[in-house]
Amino acid sequence: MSNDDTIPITIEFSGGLEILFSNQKKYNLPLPFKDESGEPANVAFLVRHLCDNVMEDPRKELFVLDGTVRPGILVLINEADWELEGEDKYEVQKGDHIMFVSTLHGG
Amino acid sequence: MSNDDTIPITIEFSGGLEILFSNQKKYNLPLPFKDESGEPANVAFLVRHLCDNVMEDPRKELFVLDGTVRPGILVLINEADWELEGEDKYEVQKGDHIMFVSTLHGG
Amino acid sequence: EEPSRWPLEKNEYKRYGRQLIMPEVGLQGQLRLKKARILVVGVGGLGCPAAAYLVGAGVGTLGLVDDDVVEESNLHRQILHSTARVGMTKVQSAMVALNSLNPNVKLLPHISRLTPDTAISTFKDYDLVLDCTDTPTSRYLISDTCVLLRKTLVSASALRIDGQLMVLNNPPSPPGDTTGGPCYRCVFPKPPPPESVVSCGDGGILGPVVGVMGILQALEAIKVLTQTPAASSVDPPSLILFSAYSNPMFRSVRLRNRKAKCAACSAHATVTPEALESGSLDYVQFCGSVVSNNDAL
Amino acid sequence: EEPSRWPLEKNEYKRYGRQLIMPEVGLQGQLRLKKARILVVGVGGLGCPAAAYLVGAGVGTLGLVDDDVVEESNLHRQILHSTARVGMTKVQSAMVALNSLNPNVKLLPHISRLTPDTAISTFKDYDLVLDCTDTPTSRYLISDTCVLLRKTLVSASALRIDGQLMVLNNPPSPPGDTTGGPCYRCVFPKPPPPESVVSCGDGGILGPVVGVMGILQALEAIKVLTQTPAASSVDPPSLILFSAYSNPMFRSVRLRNRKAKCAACSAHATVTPEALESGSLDYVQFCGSVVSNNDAL
Ligand SMILES: [Zn+2]
Ligand SMILES: [Zn+2]
Repeated sequence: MSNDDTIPITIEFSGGLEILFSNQKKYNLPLPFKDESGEPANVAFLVRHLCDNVMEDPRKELFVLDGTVRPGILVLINEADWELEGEDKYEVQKGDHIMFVSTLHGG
Repeated sequence: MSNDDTIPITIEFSGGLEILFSNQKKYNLPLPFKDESGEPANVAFLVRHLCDNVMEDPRKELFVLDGTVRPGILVLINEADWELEGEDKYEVQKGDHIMFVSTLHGG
Repeated sequence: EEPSRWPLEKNEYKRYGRQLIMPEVGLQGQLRLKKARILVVGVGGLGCPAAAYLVGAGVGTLGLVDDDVVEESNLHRQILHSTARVGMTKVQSAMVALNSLNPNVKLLPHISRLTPDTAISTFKDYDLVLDCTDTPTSRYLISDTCVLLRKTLVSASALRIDGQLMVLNNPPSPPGDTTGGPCYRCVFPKPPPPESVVSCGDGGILGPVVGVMGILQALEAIKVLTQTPAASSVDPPSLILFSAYSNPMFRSVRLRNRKAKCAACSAHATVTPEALESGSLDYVQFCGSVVSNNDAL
Repeated sequence: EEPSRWPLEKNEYKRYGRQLIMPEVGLQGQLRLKKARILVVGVGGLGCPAAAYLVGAGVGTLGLVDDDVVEESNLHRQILHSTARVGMTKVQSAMVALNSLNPNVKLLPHISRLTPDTAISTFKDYDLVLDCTDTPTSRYLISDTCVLLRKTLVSASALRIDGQLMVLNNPPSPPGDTTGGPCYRCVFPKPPPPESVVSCGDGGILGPVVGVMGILQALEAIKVLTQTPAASSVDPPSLILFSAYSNPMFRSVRLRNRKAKCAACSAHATVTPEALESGSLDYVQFCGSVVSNNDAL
């Protein structure tokens, strides 16, 4: 795939989620700019892409459940709750910083 | 002065310096894009501009000394020490975030 | 009794002088602190520093809820306890330390585990609540109770090298009023799968990580309590993320507002005082059977 | 004496279990902490929480430097002290509290004001120093001494609602070696004019603000002490700014490296052990006569 077909974005994991992603907290990722059906890449596609191509841990259910990010994971798009940005329908833009944060319960 | 002649920047004061600037921590400032002699506006000019046009407190010596920011004030250009950016010769760019931080000594 | 000419006692001017002279607190702020009744739920790694700084600042009344006893493995981070008090209840141990720091604060012990049928009666006489507990079950129960009783909630959590902090239900408008701040269920409508929940006993915790989060809870509580009622412009809801080995260590992110379909704080709320007290809300079942290891951070 | 099969005592595995199981600490990190000798200069608003969490974490030896006595106006933020210990020296008062938290830590009292002729002999047997003091004079003296003795320095300060934190001289390379981290003089070559220096006595201080900064000092110290010598990639120098009523509350900014003309850490350094001990470096004159109000935060 040529570079022209991808969007450069930064992905970050926090709250222990990095354990599922080879203990690497930050990824500079080239995301294909169209999803499987030729639509512009959105966060739903990003989540599938991470699950299929980046995540090596077999426990996929600790990241994705029922086709979306599992309960207890907050998705932050450029330092804002994804609910403010359209949730998984948000279309990924060049340079976006998208963060997946696992809720902590210890105290 | 028309808007075309100014650069929009954000100025922030911290560590108590805001007391010298009407207790306002953050200013969205249109800075003239040329200094008094027609050179591109740099941080040295910005400091003079703040001193002459924004600062109402008469104690100028608590902000400026010997033509530059007084000892004990750190200048941060887009979250980096101004020493990394050329100090007062740094030419101000559109959208820059420039912060003046007074060192604290309490403990 | 005749009202005193001086609103504070002479020794209080001395003790709180360094905050009294600040415009953010001032005499009015100090009087608001003195009148305030704060409840700290969980006297572990978060609750210890949170309680210490609230008691230091001179809140009028501080309630402490916990049914655990002090263990040696707590002491690297639960700084109100001591080696000699291992085996004592955490509430009693904390009261010894807090009372010696500031005898002017009235301390109220609640040596029991918070349950749906005791939550309302435990919370109702307090003005503001700090969630310093360590399981999803308690976090949903505490948030629901705060929504029902219209109390602002300062919620924090920590694990390993990470911490999180939110001020919830701020302002604490009645359920259905969209001007209120989001509640815990707005942010996390569904609990995490039990197998994804790691306790500090299993995952570990660095003392200063949970310490920072606890002190920040005290700070947020003091900010809420001392604000002038006129200055009603509440900060937009946000979440502070802390990660001790990241750069930057702290991030602040914007949170959603109240959720239109929230089970607790929306016009369609199914969480009611009756549902809570009748036991029809089964938090343990809702969250799956995460078994607490009895070791609040 | 035969080396033990177990590098830690049985009760230490229990006490430090929650940090031992973390990869960031582990057994090797705990042993490094146990071997470490840390000096806390100033047992006030920063030094109290910093010392509490270092002692909790199990550093081997902790030295405390301060010549002040506990006053009632300290207690809203200096949480190791107590009402009953008002009038006792801060060092002795802190030792009571720290010893009851963790009797395994060796505490060394230095009940005196740090001066140029005592600084080197006071610092030389420690591995790392925390600057928890409250005047420009002491900050320059502490930094210079750390550069001369090649100790990393964790420096914090606080006033009103603001705080600042830097890890200086990290790594602590010899003066002239540009791979070393910047020192206090690199960042602030000239002291501020005395009239611009505000003490916490005059300006006020919110307890949790200085508390957060002190705990972060303990955290940074633990990070430096537990790192594996192999992982020599030290974080680039940075300054953490905290402001309790700003959004975001925390900012992290990149700092300069060692300054080519620094009076302390460059190849042209004029700060030498001889200059320090002979009294030719007059810190009070250098900083102007700021009179300490004897009330470290
Ligand atoms: Zn809600
Ligand atoms: Zn230097």
